[in-house]
Amino acid sequence: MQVRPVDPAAQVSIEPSALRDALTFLRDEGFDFLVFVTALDRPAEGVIELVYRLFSYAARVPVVVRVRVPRDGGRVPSVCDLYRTAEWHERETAELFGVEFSGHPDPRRLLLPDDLEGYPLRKDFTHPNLKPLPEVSAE
Amino acid sequence: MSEAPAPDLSTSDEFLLNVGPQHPATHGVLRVVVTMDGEVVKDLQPHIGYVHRGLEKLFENRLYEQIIPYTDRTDYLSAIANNWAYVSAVERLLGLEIPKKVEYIRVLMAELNRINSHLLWLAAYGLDMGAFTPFLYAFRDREEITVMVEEASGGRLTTNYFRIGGFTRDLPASFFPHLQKFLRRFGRAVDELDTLLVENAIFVARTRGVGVISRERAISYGMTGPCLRASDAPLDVRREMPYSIYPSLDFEIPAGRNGDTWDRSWVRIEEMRQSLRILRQAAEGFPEGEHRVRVPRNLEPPAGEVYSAVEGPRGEVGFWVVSEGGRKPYRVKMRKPSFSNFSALPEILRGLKIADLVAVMGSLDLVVPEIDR
Amino acid sequence: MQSTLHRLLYDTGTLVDGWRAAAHAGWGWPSFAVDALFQLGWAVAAALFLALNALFIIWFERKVAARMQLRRGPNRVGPFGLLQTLADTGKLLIKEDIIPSAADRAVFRAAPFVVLAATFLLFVVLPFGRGLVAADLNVGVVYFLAVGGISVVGILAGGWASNNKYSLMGGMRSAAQIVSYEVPAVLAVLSVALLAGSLRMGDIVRAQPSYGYILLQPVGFLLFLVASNAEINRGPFDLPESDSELVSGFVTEYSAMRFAFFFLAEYTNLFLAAAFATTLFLGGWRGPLLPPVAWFLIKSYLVVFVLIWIRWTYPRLRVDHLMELSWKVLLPLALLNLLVTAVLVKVL
Amino acid sequence: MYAPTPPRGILLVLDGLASLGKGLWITFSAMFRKPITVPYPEKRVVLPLRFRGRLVMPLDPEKGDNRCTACMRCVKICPNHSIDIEKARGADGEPVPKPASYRYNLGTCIFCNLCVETCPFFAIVMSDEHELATADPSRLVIDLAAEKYSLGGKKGAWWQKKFRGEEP
Repeated sequence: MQVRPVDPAAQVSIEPSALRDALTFLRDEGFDFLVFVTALDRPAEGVIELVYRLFSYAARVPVVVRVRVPRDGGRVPSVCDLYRTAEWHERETAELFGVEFSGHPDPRRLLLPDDLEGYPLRKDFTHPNLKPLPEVSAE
Repeated sequence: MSEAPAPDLSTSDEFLLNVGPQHPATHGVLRVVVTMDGEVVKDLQPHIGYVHRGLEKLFENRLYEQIIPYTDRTDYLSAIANNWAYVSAVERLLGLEIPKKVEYIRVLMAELNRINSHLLWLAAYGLDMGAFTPFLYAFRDREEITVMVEEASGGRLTTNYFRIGGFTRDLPASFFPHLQKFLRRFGRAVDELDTLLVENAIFVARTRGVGVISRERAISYGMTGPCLRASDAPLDVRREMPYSIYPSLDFEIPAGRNGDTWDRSWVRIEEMRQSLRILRQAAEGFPEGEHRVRVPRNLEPPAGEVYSAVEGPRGEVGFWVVSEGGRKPYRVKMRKPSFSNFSALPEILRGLKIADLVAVMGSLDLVVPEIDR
Repeated sequence: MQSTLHRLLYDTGTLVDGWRAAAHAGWGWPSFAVDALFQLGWAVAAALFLALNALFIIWFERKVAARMQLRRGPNRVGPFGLLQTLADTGKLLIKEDIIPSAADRAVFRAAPFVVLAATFLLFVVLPFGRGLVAADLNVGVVYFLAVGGISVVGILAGGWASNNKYSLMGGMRSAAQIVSYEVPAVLAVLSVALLAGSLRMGDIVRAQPSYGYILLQPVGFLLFLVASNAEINRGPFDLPESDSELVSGFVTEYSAMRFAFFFLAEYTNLFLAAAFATTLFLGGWRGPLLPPVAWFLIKSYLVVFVLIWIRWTYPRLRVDHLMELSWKVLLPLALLNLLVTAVLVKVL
Repeated sequence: MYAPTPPRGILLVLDGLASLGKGLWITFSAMFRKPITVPYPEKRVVLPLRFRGRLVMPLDPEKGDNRCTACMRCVKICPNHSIDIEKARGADGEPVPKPASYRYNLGTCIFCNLCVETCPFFAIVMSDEHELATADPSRLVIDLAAEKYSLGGKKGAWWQKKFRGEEP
């Protein structure tokens, strides 16, 4: 996964266990705005890569924190108490990618119906209603 | 969307009230389960996802060009802002240099869109508060904008105007005469709406001091846009992460003092006036030049990732696009303002009255498809 | 000798009394039967007026609201859309009458009729013209206020019987609101009664100077207008219905004809509030040239226009503000007004 | 204007009453303005040239036929596969650059205009037809090639203008 960050944001990759410490540190350093939490599925490497994007209103700089967890049984600590907005973002990420946020106060599904199986944003997700566009050849 | 544990109703005077999914105040399909004690809101539990369409999954399956019309439909009131956020993300992935004229057209369109959206908010909020007349006054002015946008793009709501690299079609000849007419007239129209609704004593009594959220809490909840600025936080993507020609334009970021419902209303009214200033400047300095840059017919951005945000009418509209090469994006994450703004509702509303539920929810200016995506 | 038509228009009371006397003397019926027949005549006339008035007033409100909102309003059915309400009524009558399965059926069915009956009863004491009144009771004003309060029973019953939380809240709000605003309304009316020295509607009209009591009792008039506007549950006091909060309040579960009855009662109440204000403050049927009935209707519809105008201008009050307005503002004002009036009447 | 400290006491009351009066004046004066609505079926607004109604494939007046070459570009760009083209085949069975059928699904079309913009031959265009409701779902799939949409008639001038505006 060689990503060329077009973004000017500083990229920090850390271990899941260090996530809370890192975000606490960043928050206290002025990164008070959690822009979003999401993830990337990397099936080739067998990991889900969680992405936390922070922004500091004081310094006007963004920073991206990345955490890699295994696809099966991936688990990271919740940061709901550091950033209130993380509560919904984590619920969304949990149901779409199948990552567990331990210590989340309200780990219900947010967007998806209760009876949906699987994690839709994983690359190997299949559903009868999910049809790719037909490949068209111009001959 | 599973149920929250219900309070023990056999031993208390509390009762549950289901606001939505079909309720006049929800402006779309969302549900708020309110625990009430008489008319007082004890607690509430938002339920969303009724119009979740899995757009982010869909995007992984679409060409870069094909995504643009879908971005319209995430937030039908600010199609332009969504177009812009997405298009600029892809442009930055491609490393395109955008001509000055394109930026000017984009600013013009985005500010028209902002006024358009705020007017619709005002109209709908008037309805929420029981005043029907401002609705039609707002629609009168909104119609002028919609016509201008329609002349340029062909669409009224789902404009699908922006393209990667510029525009397919330049602004039509009729655009600037219409804009001038609008600029001449609209200042008075805003004042009229301001007097009729926002300055009205009944409205002020219902909104001032109601639904207060502090600056710290608002930022912690990830609130952006007018909802954040009402809490004495003049923070705006146009200033904090400057893009396009905004640094060269002269405008103010209005900010409220108390973070209450009235401040959120006032900020939007004032933003319309500021947008008007921006429109005047952009119309004055409108440059000659190309309305697009040539891009290859088959777009294949190099591998990379980019987050691009613009200030939409509801706050920070951001698209995080990850490319691994190829004609389809690897992942598109939409960062939508209503999602974060709405998540603060329980905190804002606890302890207020059922009538305040409507006032506060309306003041957050929610667009449900944007929350659910 | 004036023509019968002229007398019917300008001096209805004597004419009808003459007919009645003639009937008593000449028909040879038992006396109560003749009286009953004449009263039935009044009732039919009132019912007819109620229906026509509602048709007109709904059209009038829609047209005025439309013009205030830069719209055209109803313009399809009949000239200027005058028959639009008739078409709507027809639609409502043939719609399905839905009763929620968990509703208290008997009460649910009865509620609209209670509201409409209470409204209908008010026509008894309303003087449309000189003597053009079903019964000019000597406690007419009290009757009007007391019977007007009955409709809250119907609204509360309807809200309760629907077995819907929104309906119930609407009904409760309505009860609280009508009870609260009854007080300032009564006090405002009392000051008029003090001036006139009578509670009979006809006497009050006759006792007024040609310009009406509005100039002597401007505060009383305003108080009465606000309070009665709140009592008839119209904007900005339409909290029992408040469609954005309570969906439709007490009428949420009603449909078809029963809904139409609530609607009819609401618009008739609007007219009645205006008519009462006309009688008490604007000199009732009195006025130059035109027949008394015409003057009465013109003045009443003018007040109706003002109420419509207010409704389509303001946002809705919040429920606690509503109570505050009644108890903390209107009531002290009304008491003060009454006191000043009483002192002035004694002194002058 | 933003008033950080609202007026107090009697000033607040007067301020409030003034605001109520101003509101009444605004609605009253509106009664004497012209209505802004258009009584729709009788009167219609003039649609702008770029209006995006349903897709049509007009006949080229010079050629007497449509301009489609069945190049499939529109099929490929359509975000939700609302267009399906079947290529025509000549007498020898070889494909010829003509559509045998051009099935356009009105039910799924989102009127995004991408197909029109991508077409290299200006063969298709979004018309001003916008009253598209139908009770019969089968009418939602239209074969544009068989339709023989003509640019003449009452709308001829509008079309000519639109086409001139569209073509470089």
